[in-house]
Amino acid sequence: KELKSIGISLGSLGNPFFIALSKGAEYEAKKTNPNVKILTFGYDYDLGKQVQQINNFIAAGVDLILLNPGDVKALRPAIENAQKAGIKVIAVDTNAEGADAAVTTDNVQAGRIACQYFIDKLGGKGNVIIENGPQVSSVVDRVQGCKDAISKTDMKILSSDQDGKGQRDAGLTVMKSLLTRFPDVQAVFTINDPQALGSDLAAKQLNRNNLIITSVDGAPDIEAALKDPKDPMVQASASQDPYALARKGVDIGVDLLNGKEPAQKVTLVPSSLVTRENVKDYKGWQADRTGG
Amino acid sequence: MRNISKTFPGVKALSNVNLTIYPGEVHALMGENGAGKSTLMKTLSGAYQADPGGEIRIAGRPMKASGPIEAREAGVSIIYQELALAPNLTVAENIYLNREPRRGGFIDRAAMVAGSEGVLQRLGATFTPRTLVGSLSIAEQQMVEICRAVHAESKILVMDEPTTALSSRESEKLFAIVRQLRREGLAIIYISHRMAEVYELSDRVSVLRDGQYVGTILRSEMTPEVVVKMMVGRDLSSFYKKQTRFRPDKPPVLEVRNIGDGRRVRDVSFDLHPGEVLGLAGLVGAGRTEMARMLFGADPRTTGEIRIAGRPVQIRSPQDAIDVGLVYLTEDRKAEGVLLDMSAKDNINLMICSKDARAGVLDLGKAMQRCRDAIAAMKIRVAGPEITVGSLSGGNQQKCLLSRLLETRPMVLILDEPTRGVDIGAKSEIYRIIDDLAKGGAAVLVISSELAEVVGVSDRVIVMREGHLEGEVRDDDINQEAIIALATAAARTVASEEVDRSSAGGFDLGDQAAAGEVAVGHNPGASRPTRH
Amino acid sequence: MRSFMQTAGMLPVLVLLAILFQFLSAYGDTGTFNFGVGRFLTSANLPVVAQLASINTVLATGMTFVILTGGIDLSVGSILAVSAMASLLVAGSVNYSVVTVPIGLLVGLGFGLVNGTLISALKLPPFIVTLGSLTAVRGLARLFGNDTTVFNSDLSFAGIANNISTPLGDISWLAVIAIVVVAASWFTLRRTVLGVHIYAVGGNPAAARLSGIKVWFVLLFVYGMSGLLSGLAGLMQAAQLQSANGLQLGTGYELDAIAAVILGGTSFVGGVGSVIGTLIGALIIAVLANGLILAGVSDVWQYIIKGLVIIGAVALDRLRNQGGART
Amino acid sequence: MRSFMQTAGMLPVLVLLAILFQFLSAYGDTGTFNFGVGRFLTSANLPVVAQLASINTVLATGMTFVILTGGIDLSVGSILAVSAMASLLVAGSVNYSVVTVPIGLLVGLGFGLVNGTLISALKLPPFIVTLGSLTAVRGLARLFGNDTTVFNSDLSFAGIANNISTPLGDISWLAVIAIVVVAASWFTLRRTVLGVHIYAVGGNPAAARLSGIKVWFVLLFVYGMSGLLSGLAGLMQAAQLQSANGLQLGTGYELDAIAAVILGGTSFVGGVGSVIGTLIGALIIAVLANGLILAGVSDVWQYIIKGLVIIGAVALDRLRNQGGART
Ligand SMILES: Nc1ncnc2c1ncn2[C@@H]1O[C@H](COP(=O)(O)OP(=O)(O)OP(=O)(O)O)[C@@H](O)[C@H]1O
Ligand SMILES: Nc1ncnc2c1ncn2[C@@H]1O[C@H](COP(=O)(O)OP(=O)(O)OP(=O)(O)O)[C@@H](O)[C@H]1O
Ligand SMILES: [Mg+2]
Ligand SMILES: [Mg+2]
Repeated sequence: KELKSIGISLGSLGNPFFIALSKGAEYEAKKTNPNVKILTFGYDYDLGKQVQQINNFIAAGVDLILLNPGDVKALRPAIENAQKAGIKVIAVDTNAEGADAAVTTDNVQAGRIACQYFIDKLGGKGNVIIENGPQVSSVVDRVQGCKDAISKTDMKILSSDQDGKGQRDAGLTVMKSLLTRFPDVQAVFTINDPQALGSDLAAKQLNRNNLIITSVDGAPDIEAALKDPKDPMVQASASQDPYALARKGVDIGVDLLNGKEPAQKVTLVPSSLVTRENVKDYKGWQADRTGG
Repeated sequence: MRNISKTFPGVKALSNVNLTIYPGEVHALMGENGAGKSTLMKTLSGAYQADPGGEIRIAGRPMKASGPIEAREAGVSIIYQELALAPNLTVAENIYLNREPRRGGFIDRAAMVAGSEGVLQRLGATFTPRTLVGSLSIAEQQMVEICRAVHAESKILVMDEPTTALSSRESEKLFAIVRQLRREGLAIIYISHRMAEVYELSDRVSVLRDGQYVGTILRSEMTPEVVVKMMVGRDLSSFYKKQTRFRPDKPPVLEVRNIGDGRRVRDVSFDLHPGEVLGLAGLVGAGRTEMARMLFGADPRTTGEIRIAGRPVQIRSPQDAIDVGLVYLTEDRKAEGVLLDMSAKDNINLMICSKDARAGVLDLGKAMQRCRDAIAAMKIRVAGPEITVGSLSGGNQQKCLLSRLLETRPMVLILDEPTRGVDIGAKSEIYRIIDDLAKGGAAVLVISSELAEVVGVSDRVIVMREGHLEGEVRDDDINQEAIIALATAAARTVASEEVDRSSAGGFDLGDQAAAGEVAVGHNPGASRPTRH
Repeated sequence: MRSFMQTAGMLPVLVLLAILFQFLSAYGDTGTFNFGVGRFLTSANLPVVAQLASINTVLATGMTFVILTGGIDLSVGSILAVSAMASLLVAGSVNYSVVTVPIGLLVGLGFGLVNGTLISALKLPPFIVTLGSLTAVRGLARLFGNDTTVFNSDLSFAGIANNISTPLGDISWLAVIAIVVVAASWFTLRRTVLGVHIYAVGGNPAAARLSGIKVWFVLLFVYGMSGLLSGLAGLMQAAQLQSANGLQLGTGYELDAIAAVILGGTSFVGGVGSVIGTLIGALIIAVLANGLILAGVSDVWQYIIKGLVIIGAVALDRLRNQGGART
Repeated sequence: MRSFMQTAGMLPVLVLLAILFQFLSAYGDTGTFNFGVGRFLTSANLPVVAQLASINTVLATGMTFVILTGGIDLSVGSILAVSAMASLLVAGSVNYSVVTVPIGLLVGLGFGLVNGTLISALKLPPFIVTLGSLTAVRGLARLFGNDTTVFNSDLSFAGIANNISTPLGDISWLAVIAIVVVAASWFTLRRTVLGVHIYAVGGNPAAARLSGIKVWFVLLFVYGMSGLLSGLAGLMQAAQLQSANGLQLGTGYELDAIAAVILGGTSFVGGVGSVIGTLIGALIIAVLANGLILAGVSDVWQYIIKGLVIIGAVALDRLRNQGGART
């Protein structure tokens, strides 16, 4: 059974991560069928909207749905409807119950290595601020991973219950207040890169230049920051590889359409840490990946 | 009602007022603007809570927990001065508002329509129960109010200036009904600024002044001088009347040549000379306001041309008119005149401030000066320049509005119902202002529905009927009969008999003509549904 | 009368859009404007549209009551979230519809009445009150679910998200519920005394008060109603998601609801409008959301077009009955 | 007069909150309510509050002009995003403030004027027009940045996000800009002809028209002003974030701006209010955002408390000058 049309529902097309995801999916899909029809939409972190999109995909009669689930569990009914209509559903970046298969970054591991970085630098001493984000599973995992790593040391977590909304501006405003509240901080972990950069700006504006800021994503803007000598505080980000995630996802999807089950339901893609040292040879989200 | 008091934040509207009304009498209540008439009635109807200490007994039974509903159950129904109708509902729905007939919990529209038809016919209204109140003219809306009150079939009926928007014929119908209700033994409280109406209807007259009860007199003791003295507290030099009619010598400053919009107004032409006061009379809906608004550029006009000081002018918007020295005083003060939330100073300077300003920046000193001067010149009773106009009485609001126009030193003034809803004292002052303006060389067009007013202030009178200019009366022919004849050419008979009665009225006061009056302006409180 | 005119005024827009999307979706698939092969006007898709519209319709109906009195309710989205949350939490322990459904409705009603009390008793501006509860209630929703997604795959009342097959094809119960709500509201507004009083309060509060109408009660009722219907919408959303997330669920829904009401020709100044109009408004919004996707319009352009259509629709209406409405 | 009373009416609330947070932050650190050790009223923190308030203040000032005429502008957040985006894109090629800054402002002004034209010329309801542009303009913002985050770490005008050291401690230029904007607006409203006309149009449009005021121009001006200031806010945001994201930047800002205006005692019906009040309103909101974090209140509770304070503040004000304002 060949792949005629594919529906892709992503967190937000405002985020290069998802652009890379869709590019990867497109590349892989075109590889199997050059004139495949691709519908790509962002649901802007609104579950209701994503459910609508899935329904619309069913109405539009796609063969395969590739989605970045707004929630691990919440989409099951919608997904089951799709499957009833004979559509295969693949979750990428975040797992989704009921999906035929899932391909995700190992977020726990990502959080762990990101925090391990400053743990090593600081010799396991000092105070940490974890700038939390919207409570979706990937974020929860990252924070979990970070906390695991820290729990093995005698570092102190000053705050982990403030929401940077996954955005620069919220990240900045929240961090400003957090830093005024805590004069003595050595390290900051944020749940994604925009928040990291927002926090970095906040610290600069408050003339706090003795922080180590790490996060998860390996987004283009953090690449720039890591390369930029003016940004000494941003030091590491546990990268995800959306392009690869998507390609793997579509690949598995096509197999499923031809009745070939994947090895295990959830394929975990490990994350690698991008630091100021190794950034020069990091293949980022916007790198031209045609040809893999 | 025994020693009723009512204090609003800042104002003591009523202090220890006593009033006794007997069944089967029409009891008139008089007083200047702001005397407290409406407030007193609102305490009776439960709209306001009187201050503790007072007591209201109806048929001997004291009325306790007083709210609109209790009052109604106690048998009080009222026509409020400012229209209390929902424009988005039908006539029937308004008449039955909060007394809706129900069938099985649901509203019974059929019954409502049937019920309202009765009253409407009884008062000879021309519209149907199903029409939207918002689409009715002010006069018709006033009728709806009256229908509602009459329909409630109560023991006490309060009418707060019910005729302000009614034409003489409609008023006549109302009077007939009032008399009939009196025969049926109702007690009727009748508030009006019109001496003649009061004289015609009432058995007794009570007068309020500044929230105080002044006294009650019987019809037999009632002469205008007495009543006026009770109202104003001083002898009022009797109603202003022009001694000599001014004969224009200079060429006209305003020349209007067959202007119109094809619908409400059809080719109207007239001249207006410097120093002249030109009266414009006509029945309600004759198109006077429409015509005036067209002159002023407030409403679109399809035909005709306007020349000012001999020069043709293009007037497409109010500011065009103001620029060429032509200003207009609206007939609807509250809806399109004063800015209630702004200070007297800002209201008075609203038009002129752009001229005084340097590079768009206000000249506060000058504004203050103008305001003080105006307050002095016009005898505006206001505590200070910064007081918000909303807290002033009708007459004083009108003076503020007038001075707003005068600050621009206009060549031509169009005053539409300049004394509508204004008490006698303020009235005669406004007349004097108009006269001074003319003496100062301005040309004034006075639109009025009070015949006596037209006769009193005008050097020359033109009359409109059904949207066109019916004719002109000048010099010694200027009298009410002549004007009525023109205005009601369609209905001479009615007019003439009205005239007879009015001469019987025998008052030499501003409202003398009331009975024979052509048409009556609507009250300032009610804003006409905007058609613009 | 006029409100009816306006209702009619929007119907053409709806039809126009439907036909347009039929062509466009056909173009998207086949590259030809072949009406026949379009995916929009199909028995498969129309139920989807109906379902998309259903939740917004319910919210917008409650909003109509409020706006008819000249008020506004910004808190509907948050109330939706909190009652979905509440019913799911309760379902965790006692999963019986006789318990969970009333809980959801009562929670909604409760918050609605709180709004109503603040507005009618303390005479606070509706905008600021409901803006406050928009924020506070959202916080509560997160608190209840202690800031995670609450999930329940065998929710007792999940059935209302299923389809029933009708002669017209399968229709979701959600759509049916929405229709029933609209019908009931129409009846309340047009056939009951309370309805007349709501219009009266919206048209001229002073007059209403002078004629002894309990204005405070009317206000309490409309905000209570809006809350109740938000609660219902919460249950509907919970049923189709079988889960609730305090942070995300229902954010921004108030704007769609208000848009539906205004598109439907209800006047902001109060006193003029109808729920039928609101229904059409909600349908227009749903048709846009679904049609643009079928037409393969990219997400970005969906924003732009949706915005322009909203403005265009009202402009068209205004141009049609010039001088008329004061929406 | 009254509007002044209300302005004053909110000052106590602001002071009260400040003192409260001083104690709470002290408690958060030391566990004792020791005023001295509190972190809120410190030369380190107050500038932070000022900066947090700055952007909302600028937006809210523009909003004040609009609401004074009885209108509303929901599109400020989107306009902020699009002009931040525009200036960043331009900076990509020509990174000179003399170019980028005017671009940002003009883009904002442009969209503001579009709103104004639709509202004053076509007489469309402001709510629906700006709701439409809220959506459409956001779409454009995403389109321009072709839907990715545009960033530029050496923006020519990034300096305005830095601090200047004053006797009172370091203050961000952003705060200074906000103050200047407020002052200029106060002058416009209170000391110029245009200001009087704005109040007049808000108070009684018909009267304004008959007094020869160009109502259409006044409306055009206020929406243009709101757009211009949104553009300025966009530049400020771009300067401090050194990036813009079409989808996320500025979402929901309109609600904070409106809240500030109403908290400041400006009346929704128009004609009553002042920008000083608005400034205080914006400060209250910023104090909440910062103070609650200093007090170590979790994000969830921040929502709840913020909501309650907004309502409480207005309620308090209403109870103080009973019968007074009709906000
Ligand atoms: N709601 C109110 N709030 C404050 N003051 C009021 C209010 N209503 C009336 N007043 C004041 O009470 C006084 C009496 O007002 P009222 O309307 O009773 O006068 P009136 O005799 O009816 O005047 P008119 O002849 O113009 O109708 C006036 O000074 C008025 O300013
Ligand atoms: N509020 C209104 N709504 C609708 N039509 C009106 C209204 N008032 C007047 N009209 C109609 O407009 C035409 C002219 O009204 P206009 O008010 O200009 O007459 P007028 O001579 O000025 O009477 P008035 O004494 O009321 O000023 C008439 O046909 C009248 O019936
Ligand atoms: Mg009165
Ligand atoms: Mg007139």
